[in-house]
Amino acid sequence: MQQVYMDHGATTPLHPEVIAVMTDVLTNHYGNPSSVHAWGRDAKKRLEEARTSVAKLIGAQPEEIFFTSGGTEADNMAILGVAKGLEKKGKHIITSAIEHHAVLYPCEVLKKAGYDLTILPVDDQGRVRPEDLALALREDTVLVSIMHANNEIGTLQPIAELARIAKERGVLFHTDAVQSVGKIPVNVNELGVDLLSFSAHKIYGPKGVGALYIRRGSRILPLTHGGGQERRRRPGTENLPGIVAFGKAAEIAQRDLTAEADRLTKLRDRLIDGLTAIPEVRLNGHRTERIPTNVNVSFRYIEGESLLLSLDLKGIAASSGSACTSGSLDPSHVLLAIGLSHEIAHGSLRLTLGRINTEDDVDYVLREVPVVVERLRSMSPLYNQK
Amino acid sequence: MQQVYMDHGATTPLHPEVIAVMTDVLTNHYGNPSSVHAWGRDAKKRLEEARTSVAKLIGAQPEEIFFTSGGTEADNMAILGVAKGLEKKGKHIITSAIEHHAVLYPCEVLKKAGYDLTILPVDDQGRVRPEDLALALREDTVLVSIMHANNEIGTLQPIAELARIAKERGVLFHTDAVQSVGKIPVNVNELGVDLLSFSAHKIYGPKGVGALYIRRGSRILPLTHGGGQERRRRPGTENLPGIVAFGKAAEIAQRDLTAEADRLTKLRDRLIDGLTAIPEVRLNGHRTERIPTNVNVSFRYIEGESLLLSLDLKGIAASSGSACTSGSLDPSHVLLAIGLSHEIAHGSLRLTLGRINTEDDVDYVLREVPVVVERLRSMSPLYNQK
Amino acid sequence: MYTEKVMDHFTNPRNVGQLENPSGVGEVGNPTCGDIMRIYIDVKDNVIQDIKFKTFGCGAAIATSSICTEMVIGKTIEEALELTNKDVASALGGLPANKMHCSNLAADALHEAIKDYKNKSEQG
Amino acid sequence: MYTEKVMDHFTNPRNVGQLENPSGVGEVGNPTCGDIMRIYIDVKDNVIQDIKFKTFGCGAAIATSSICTEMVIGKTIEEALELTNKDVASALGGLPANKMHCSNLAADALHEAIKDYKNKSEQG
Ligand SMILES: Cc1ncc(COP(=O)(O)O)c(C=O)c1O
Ligand SMILES: Cc1ncc(COP(=O)(O)O)c(C=O)c1O
Repeated sequence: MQQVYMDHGATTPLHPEVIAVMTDVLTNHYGNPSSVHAWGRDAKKRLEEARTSVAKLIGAQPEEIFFTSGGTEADNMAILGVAKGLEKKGKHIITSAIEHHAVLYPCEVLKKAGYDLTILPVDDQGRVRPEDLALALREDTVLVSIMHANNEIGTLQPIAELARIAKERGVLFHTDAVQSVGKIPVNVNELGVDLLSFSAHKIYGPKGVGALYIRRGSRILPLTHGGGQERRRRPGTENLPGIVAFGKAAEIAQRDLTAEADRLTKLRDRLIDGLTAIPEVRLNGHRTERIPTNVNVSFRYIEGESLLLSLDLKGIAASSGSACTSGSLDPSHVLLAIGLSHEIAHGSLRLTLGRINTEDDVDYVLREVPVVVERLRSMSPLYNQK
Repeated sequence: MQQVYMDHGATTPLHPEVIAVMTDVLTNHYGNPSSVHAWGRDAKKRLEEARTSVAKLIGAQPEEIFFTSGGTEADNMAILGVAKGLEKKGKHIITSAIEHHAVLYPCEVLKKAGYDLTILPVDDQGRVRPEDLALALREDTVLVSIMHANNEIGTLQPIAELARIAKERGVLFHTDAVQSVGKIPVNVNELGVDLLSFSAHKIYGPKGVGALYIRRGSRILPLTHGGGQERRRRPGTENLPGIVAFGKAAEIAQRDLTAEADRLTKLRDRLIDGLTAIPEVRLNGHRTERIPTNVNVSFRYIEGESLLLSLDLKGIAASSGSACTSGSLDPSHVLLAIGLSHEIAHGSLRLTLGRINTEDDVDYVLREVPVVVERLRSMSPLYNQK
Repeated sequence: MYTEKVMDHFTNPRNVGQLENPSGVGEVGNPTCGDIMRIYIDVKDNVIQDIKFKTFGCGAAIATSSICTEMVIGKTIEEALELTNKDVASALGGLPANKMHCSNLAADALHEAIKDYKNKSEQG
Repeated sequence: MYTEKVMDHFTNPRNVGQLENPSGVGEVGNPTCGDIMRIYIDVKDNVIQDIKFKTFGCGAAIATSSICTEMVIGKTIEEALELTNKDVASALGGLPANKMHCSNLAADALHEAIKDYKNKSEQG
């Protein structure tokens, strides 16, 4: 049976060049970068080379890159770290309704601890309105955190514009760019952001490593305390194999970005066109202001998990915003935020493309999805039309 | 030139079987354990198998193991997490003077936030006196954190006895077992601890993964917030290759423990005997209550970094508690805590053995160290005797 | 995640569909929570002669509906009323913990259908 | 970490030792902070004819002592007084930032030795 992995938004297969580099480090370069001896110096050199590659991918300086264990830690570090660092300045934070839980939940934890939290709504395509941000900013606002590309619906935010509004008011701006880095050009200076999170395993690097970009001079306190690694901002023996692999993945992402973005945009648009030809389906997210890899549609009358299971039986890997797959009782907060009813949100399907996907994969998916949808609808008590 | 890596206390080379398993996961098992589809289920299965292996190594139940990014995060999670979780019960914490910074610094951060902190002294061999702990416990004590084996001098603490004293008073007990797990038998029930930290890269596993054991029912809040992974106690896409490799390393550690401990204890004792035959040297730490892999001596009149550099030039990797290698202006707080003067502490040398070390390595070190010591002493203005 | 038995019933659900003139119809759940089960029964001589279901929901919802219909076809009303959601889950070799509550409602739907049948027969 | 030049001076330090009847001796640092440098000079006709050092300290401390002695041997007292710690570090191709303060004291030790020589000659 054909195997089609279209869940690159969840995680990506490692690039073969990344596996090669990582295996070499695992086997031959086991020193601790903090050690004085040859093994340690070798490790330190590789660590700093990787930092340079990772910095380049987002147009940053190497000393503005702080390696973490992933996107979640980077998001938490940005939000909780800035809040703690600027405690004396104020206790108001602004975010959006469609952030990843790695942003929303630390914000809610701060709220419980006495902070004021403004959650900006989004329009029906998932975009924050800049005027809403302008109105929400206050004297005591210490941080704005708005994601670059949404993980579920792929919508891109007008980050440069939003960050400019925050900057005019002297407020730090963080963006969760876990889903945009490596897929579209991301440059911290063009975006004008002060903090930016990203994660290796979304760009064909390994799981367990990410980074937080911190613009020089931004005040932020660490989440954890210990050794002097990462200039005291993130202690613990560095995950050298992971970091070096991240560096390699960053180099490859930069090298292949334009060609891949073009190729994947075409595949994405074929998928969107093919799927929206099915009756009673809607495309979620913005039609054009969206990362090249994301397709998200809702099929009326059916539920997402059974859709995923059915596709899985055909060798197709996808995801859904259905409650059954979200681990909570409610369907995706993102789909609800763009105005979907619970019922429709349950019937959502996310297909996320990547470098291993081909035209043939798209053909296969466009052949199988309608069959599965039809079968599930025929079992659905809501589908009375027939 | 002979290459002798004797810095296993800093980090260990991966076991070849661990590399094989990890490379397989990196290459073939890239699913996200949270995904519903076949790739995800495959990942989830491997994740839980690894959890079982890791749990077994310390006699725990799989559901008591929470994977982290390393020892530092596990220590921080234990200390900051319990402090937050038991805030209402009290604000007094007890630790020892020779903890790793990954324990000491979070304790100091709590102190700054208004907690009371008792730092128990140690005797001249580096042991905490149980009666000191008994006296220090108060009504409002919420946590005792005392390490199992010290990373610099290898001294083992009487954890079972200390934990019993805390338990009698209803106080949670955490131990940093980063340096003991895999080297001596460690069983959470025999030790009677409620929380225990350990780290893969110290037991021939990869850097960037560790675990915190949390006894069922212990109240602890997470440090970071996001997805539902690790039963909400530690969010973020799991570092599957690292975790599976940790599982393999744990299996191997358990399998080889007794034989390796015997073999390394002999090598250790030969090293200790050989090095303490040099004039004006002292052994740091306990002579017998010490992990099989640790040798720590201080040579009068010379400084640690130049000792390390000289050994490095001979192909020998070691470490020192000298200020020049500690990243701070003071020499090791551990050596000072066992009563060494600054001057003597600067001249310390730590050799930490591991599975790749042989009798031949020991011969080589015992041949080269006296030469290097003699040469540096001949350059030292403090060495006036001659 | 799911047992083989669950996947079997999900892939080849028994008794999907609806009955033209059912003796009783029962429905539980609602689209907000993501699960709706509707069960149609045909009762003659106090015995469930035929049964069909339609389900909107996850794999567990579909599989429990399917096996539930299989378990009660040919049974008396009294026997069918003894069937619990737990029995249904056990017959499938168990369900993931988070599915036990929200998606394991087939027996409830069956009981609703029997209630409907009883109401109708009393009226009739 | 260290430049090749540092490692060269660390491995083959020039002018290690002491002078039997030095014209002046200078010492800086203390064992608590982990660095002590002692420099012996032999001055004739206002020129440093011979120079030796003994150093307790890290690689940078030993290398700076070594190159410093090399830089001033044969120089006049005035020339030697112009030498700064920074010059010494530069001559080594630089030092790691954290070594610039605590371990880069050779010029200071030299100046102390010259002061000692001047004191002695005034008294003599
Ligand atoms: C937008 C976004 N932010 C944060 C994360 C968390 O990243 P990680 O799972 O690497 O911690 C993800 C991925 O799951 C994501 O898509
Ligand atoms: C006793 C002890 N605790 C904690 C740590 C920190 O572990 P890691 O570097 O894996 O975060 C170490 C190792 O450096 C250690 O030796």
